[in-house]
Amino acid sequence: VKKLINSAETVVTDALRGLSAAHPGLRVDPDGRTVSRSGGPTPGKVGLVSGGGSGHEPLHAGFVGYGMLDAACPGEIFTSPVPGQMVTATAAADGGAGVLYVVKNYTGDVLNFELAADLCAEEGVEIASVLVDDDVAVRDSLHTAGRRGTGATVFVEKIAGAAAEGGASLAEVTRVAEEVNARSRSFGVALSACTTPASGRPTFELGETEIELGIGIHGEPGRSRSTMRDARELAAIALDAVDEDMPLSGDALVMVNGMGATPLIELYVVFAEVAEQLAGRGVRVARSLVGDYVTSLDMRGFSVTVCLLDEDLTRLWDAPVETPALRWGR
Amino acid sequence: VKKLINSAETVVTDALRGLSAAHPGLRVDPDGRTVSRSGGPTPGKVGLVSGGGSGHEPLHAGFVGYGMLDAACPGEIFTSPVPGQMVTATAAADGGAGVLYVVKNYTGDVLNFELAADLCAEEGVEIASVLVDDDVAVRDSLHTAGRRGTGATVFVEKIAGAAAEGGASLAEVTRVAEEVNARSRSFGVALSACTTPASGRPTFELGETEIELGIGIHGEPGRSRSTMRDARELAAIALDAVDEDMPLSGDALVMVNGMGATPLIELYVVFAEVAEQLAGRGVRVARSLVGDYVTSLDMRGFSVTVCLLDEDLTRLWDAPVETPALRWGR
Amino acid sequence: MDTAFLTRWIAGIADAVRAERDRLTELDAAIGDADHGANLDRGFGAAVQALADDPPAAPGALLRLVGGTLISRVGGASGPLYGTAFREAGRSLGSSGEASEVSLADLARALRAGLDGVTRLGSAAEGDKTMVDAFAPAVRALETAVSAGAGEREAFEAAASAALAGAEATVPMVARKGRASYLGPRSAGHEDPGAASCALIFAALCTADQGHG
Amino acid sequence: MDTAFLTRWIAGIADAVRAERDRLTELDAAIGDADHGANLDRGFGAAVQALADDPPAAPGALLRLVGGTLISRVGGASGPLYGTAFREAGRSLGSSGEASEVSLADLARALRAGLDGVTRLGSAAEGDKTMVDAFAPAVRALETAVSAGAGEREAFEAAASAALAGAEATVPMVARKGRASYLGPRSAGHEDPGAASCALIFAALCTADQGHG
Ligand SMILES: Nc1ncnc2c1ncn2[C@@H]1O[C@H](COP(=O)(O)OP(=O)(O)O)[C@@H](O)[C@H]1O
Ligand SMILES: Nc1ncnc2c1ncn2[C@@H]1O[C@H](COP(=O)(O)OP(=O)(O)O)[C@@H](O)[C@H]1O
Ligand SMILES: [Mg+2]
Ligand SMILES: [Mg+2]
Ligand SMILES: [Mg+2]
Ligand SMILES: [Mg+2]
Repeated sequence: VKKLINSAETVVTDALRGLSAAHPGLRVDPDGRTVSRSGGPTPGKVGLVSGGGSGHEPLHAGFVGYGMLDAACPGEIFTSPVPGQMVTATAAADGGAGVLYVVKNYTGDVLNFELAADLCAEEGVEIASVLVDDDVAVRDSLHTAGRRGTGATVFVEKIAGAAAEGGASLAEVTRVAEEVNARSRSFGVALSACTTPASGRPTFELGETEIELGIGIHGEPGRSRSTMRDARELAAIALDAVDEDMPLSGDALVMVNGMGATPLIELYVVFAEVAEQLAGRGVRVARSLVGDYVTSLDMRGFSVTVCLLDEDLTRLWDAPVETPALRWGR
Repeated sequence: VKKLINSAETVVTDALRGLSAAHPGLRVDPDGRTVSRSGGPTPGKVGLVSGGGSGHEPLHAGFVGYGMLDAACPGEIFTSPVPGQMVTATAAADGGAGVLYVVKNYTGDVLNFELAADLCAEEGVEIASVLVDDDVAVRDSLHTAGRRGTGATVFVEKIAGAAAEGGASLAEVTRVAEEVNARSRSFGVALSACTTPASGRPTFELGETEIELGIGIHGEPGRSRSTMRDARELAAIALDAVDEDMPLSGDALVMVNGMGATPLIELYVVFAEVAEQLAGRGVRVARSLVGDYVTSLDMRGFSVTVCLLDEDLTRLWDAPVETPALRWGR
Repeated sequence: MDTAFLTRWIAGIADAVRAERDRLTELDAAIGDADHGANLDRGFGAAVQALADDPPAAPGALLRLVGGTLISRVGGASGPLYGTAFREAGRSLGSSGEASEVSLADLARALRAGLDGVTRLGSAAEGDKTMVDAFAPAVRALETAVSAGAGEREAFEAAASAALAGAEATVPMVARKGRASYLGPRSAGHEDPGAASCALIFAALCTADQGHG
Repeated sequence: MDTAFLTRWIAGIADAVRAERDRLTELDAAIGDADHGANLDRGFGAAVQALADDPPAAPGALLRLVGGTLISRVGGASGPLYGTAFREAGRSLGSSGEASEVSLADLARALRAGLDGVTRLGSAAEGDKTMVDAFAPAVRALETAVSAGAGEREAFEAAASAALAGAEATVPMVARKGRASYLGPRSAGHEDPGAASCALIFAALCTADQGHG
C-alpha cells in the first residue's frame, strides 16, 4: 500500500515537523515527540495531558490548545508513548494546579501513564488520571482488558479542557472527565483494514462484501465479521449496540467519526441515518461532530459516539476552543 | 468498492440530510439541492454563491456561513448542478447588492452558471462571475478547456467572502476574487483513483508502485503516470510545477489538501516537506491549511495550493469565518 | 413528421441511452469523469416523462420542452449543450401558430439550428473530439439527403451512419474541449462519450421512423 | 555468570528479535496491532547500545539498565512489562556492593522476581494468553534445574524449551489480557506474540551460554 511518507521509520517525526510548521500556536518537539501550547503552562490552571500511539490523527496532538489539552505525547504508530515523553508533557502542562492524564484504556497506555505518574508524583506534581473506555464492542469483564477508549476521548478532552480553562480544581476536572466518559459510548464499523507503514500490508483482509463490526482503532479486527449493508442498517447496528449498553434518552452529543480513509460525503450519509434513528428513539441530537477525529490510519469505516448531555456538559462543550482540529468561539 | 451509502441514486440527497441535521446554521433543501445560511440573505451585502458536482466535500456546502458563501448548490456526483438550483441559490444569497458566482473552470460548471446568470439577470439581480482556474497540471491554451479550478476555490471563497462580509461592493468583491485566483496555483498527485457510487469501479487503475501526477478532482487521470516516490520528492514535483507557472516569493498561504482517503498523518508529512522546501525557495508560509478541503471521493493523494499573499489578502484571510469546514474568530 | 413521431424519437433516445448507459459511462471514465451515461439517462428519462405529463401540441414546442428539460435536469457539460440543441431546434420550427407537421427539410433546418446552438455555446469545432464530431456530419448528411430528394428512411439512415462514423473518428483525436482536453495526448485512443451519445440520438431517428412505417 | 555473559544474552535477544521481527509483527497483526516486532527490535537494539555506551560493572546494574532502557524506549504494553521484568530481576541481584558473578540459583531467583514484576503490573495469570504463559514455565524449569543441581547448559535448555512449549500452548487459548482480549473467542488459533518473544528471550540464554563455553 502506497503511503505519503519518507520512510516508515520517520513518519511520526516527519508528521510532527509538519504539525509544527502548520500551527504556530503549538510548541512541537518532533524528536522528543511532545506537543504543547506555545505559551507554556497556564499558571494556576489544571493541566491536561493525553497521548497514545500515533495513527489516530488528529488525536491527540490536534487537540492541543486553548480550551482543550495542554500537551500531548504521540507514540510510534499504534504504540503507546513511553513514560519519558509523558514526563516532558507533564512539565509543559503543569501550571501548579495539578495535571490530569486522559488515558485511553489500552494496557500499553495504562501501564506507561502509570509509570509516568509515579515519576511525576515523585517530582511533586499532583497527578490524576481518567481512563476512557467507551467502546461497547468489547465486553467489560474480568475476561478482557476492559472496554477500549475510542471516540469519547475527544469529548473528554474537550469538556474537561473547558472545565480546566474555566478554573476548576483538579478534583473537579477529573470528576467532569469521568462523567463524560460514563455518559459516552461508541461503536465502530470497518469496510477495510488499515496498513501500518512498517508492515506495508493490511492487518486483516475483507472481501468485497465483508465488513468488520465492532472494530477498534489499532487495525485490530472487530467483534464479528458480517456482510456489507446500507448506511441505514449500519447506523442501526451501531446505535443498537450503544443503546443496549447505555439506554439512550434526552439530549445527546453525537459524533460520526471517519476512520481515516472515509470520504466526508459518506460520513454525512451515515450521520443522516444516525440523527434520524436517534430521533426515532426519542433522543435529540443537541450537538454533533461529523468528520475525522479518531482515526486508524487508512482504515475505511466509521464510528458513532453518543454522549448524553446535561446542561453543564453542554455549556462546557460550547465553551471556546482553539486547537488545530477543533475550533470555535475564538 | 464498498461505500457507506443507502444507494447510488440517493447519496447526494442523503448526505445533504446529514449536513442539515449536523449544522443548524445552514438551511438545507436536500431534494432541491441548495444550501444557504439559515438566516437568509444579508441585506445590503454582496451575496456569494458557488456550486459544482458533489464528491468534493466539504466543498462547497461546507463553506456556507458567516464570512464565506451565502449559498451553494451541489450537483450529482462529479456533475455540475443545473441552472434551476443556481437560481434558487441566488435568491437565497441576494441581499440586494448583487451576487458573485464562484465558478470552477469546467465546461459544465461554466455553461450552467452562464445559463443561470442569464435567468437571474432577467429577474433583475446583478450577477458577476469569477472563474477559478488554478490547476497548473493543465496547459492553459487554445487547445484545452483551460486550467481546472481546484484548491484555490477555497481561498477565493474565503477571501472574497470576507470582503463581502466587510461591506465591499460587487465590483470590489469580484476584483478580490479574481486577484486571489490570479495569485494561486495548484498541483495534485494521486496514489489511487476514486470510485463513483454509480460505477462501483475505480475510474483508472494504478499499480502498487504507480502514481498519477497532475490529477484533477473528478477521478480523471493526470498529466502523466509516474512511479511512487517519497513525500519529499512528491512535494518537490508539485512545487516545481507551481513555481514554473508562477514564480514563488514572499509570503504565501499554503494548503496541503487530502483527496478524500488520505490519512491526516500523511498530509502533515507532505506539509513538512512543502514548508521546508518553500523556505528553501525563499517563500514564507504565512498561513496554511492541512486537511481535506477539496476532495475527489475516495481518491488517495494530495494537492498543494499556493497563494501569494499581500497585506490585504492576509487580513481578509484572517477575518472571522463560521462554516462547517472552516471556522475561526467566532 | 408530427409530434407522435418526435415523441417516439425521444423515447427511442431514452431507451438507447439506458441500454448503452454503462458503455457511455465507461467511455467517460476513460477520458472524463464517468458520469455521461447517468447524466443522459436522467435527462432523457425526464424528457420522456415531461412529454407524457403534458404532451405539447406542436413539434416546435415539443423539442423546446425536451431542450428545457435537459437543461434543467442533466447538469454537466452535456446538459446545457444537448438542451440548447433541442431548444434551438424547436425554436427554428417556429414559436407561435406552429405547424403540426414538419417536413424532412424543416427537420434538417432545425437540427442545423441545434448544432449552431451547440457550437455557439461550447465553441467546439469539428476535430476537437466532442459531440460536434458526430453532430455536424449527421446534419450535413441530412441536408444532402434533402437536397437529393431522399425519403425519410434513407435520410435518417444516412444521418445515423454519418453520426456513427463521426463518433468512431473521434478515437484517434486529441481532445481540445471538455474534460478530455485535460489529458492532452493521452486522450487519443478513446472514443468521445458525447460523440457516442450523439450517434445514439441520430440512430433513434431511424427507429422512430420504422415505428412510424 | 558475569556481565560479559549477560551482555551476550542481551545481544543474543536483540539478534533473535531482529531476525524474527516480521514473525512477531505478523503474530501481533493477527490478534493485536502489528507492532510487537518493531517494538522489541527498537527496545533491545537500544539496550545493546546502552550497554555498549556505558558498560555496567555488575550483573544487577546491567539488568536494571536493560529494564530502564526498555521502559524508556519501547512503549506499548510490552515495554513496561519486559522493562519491569529486567528491572526487577536486576534489583533482586542486589543494588549496592553487587557481586560481579551470579550463580544459576541467583539468576533463577532474579527471573522469578522479574516474572513477579510482570504479573504484579499486568495482573495476567497463566492461561490468559500473554508472555506470562511462556515466562512462568520457563522460570519453573530453571528453578527445577537448580534444585536438581543441573549445569547451566542443561538448565537453560530446560528453560528455553519450557518457554517455547508455553508459547505454543497459547495457540488455542482465548485471550483475557492485552489487545487480543478484544477479539474474545476469535483470539483462539493464534500464538500470542508476547509469549513468542518471551521464548526468544529464554532461547538466547542457551546461545549466550554456548558463546561462553
Ligand atoms: N465545449 C464543448 N462543446 C461541445 N461538446 C462538448 C464540449 N465540452 C464537452 N462536450 C461534450 O460533452 C461530453 C461530456 O458530457 P458529460 O460527461 O455529460 O459532462 P461532463 O464533462 O461535465 O461530465 C463530452 O464527451 C463532449 O462530447
Ligand atoms: N496484562 C498483560 N500481562 C502480561 N502480558 C501482557 C499483558 N498485556 C499484553 N501483554 C503482552 O504484550 C504483548 C503485546 O505487546 P506489544 O504488541 O508490544 O504491545 P501492544 O499490545 O501495546 O501493541 C502481548 O502479546 C502479550 O503477550
Ligand atoms: Mg501497540
Ligand atoms: Mg461530470
Ligand atoms: Mg462526464
Ligand atoms: Mg502490539
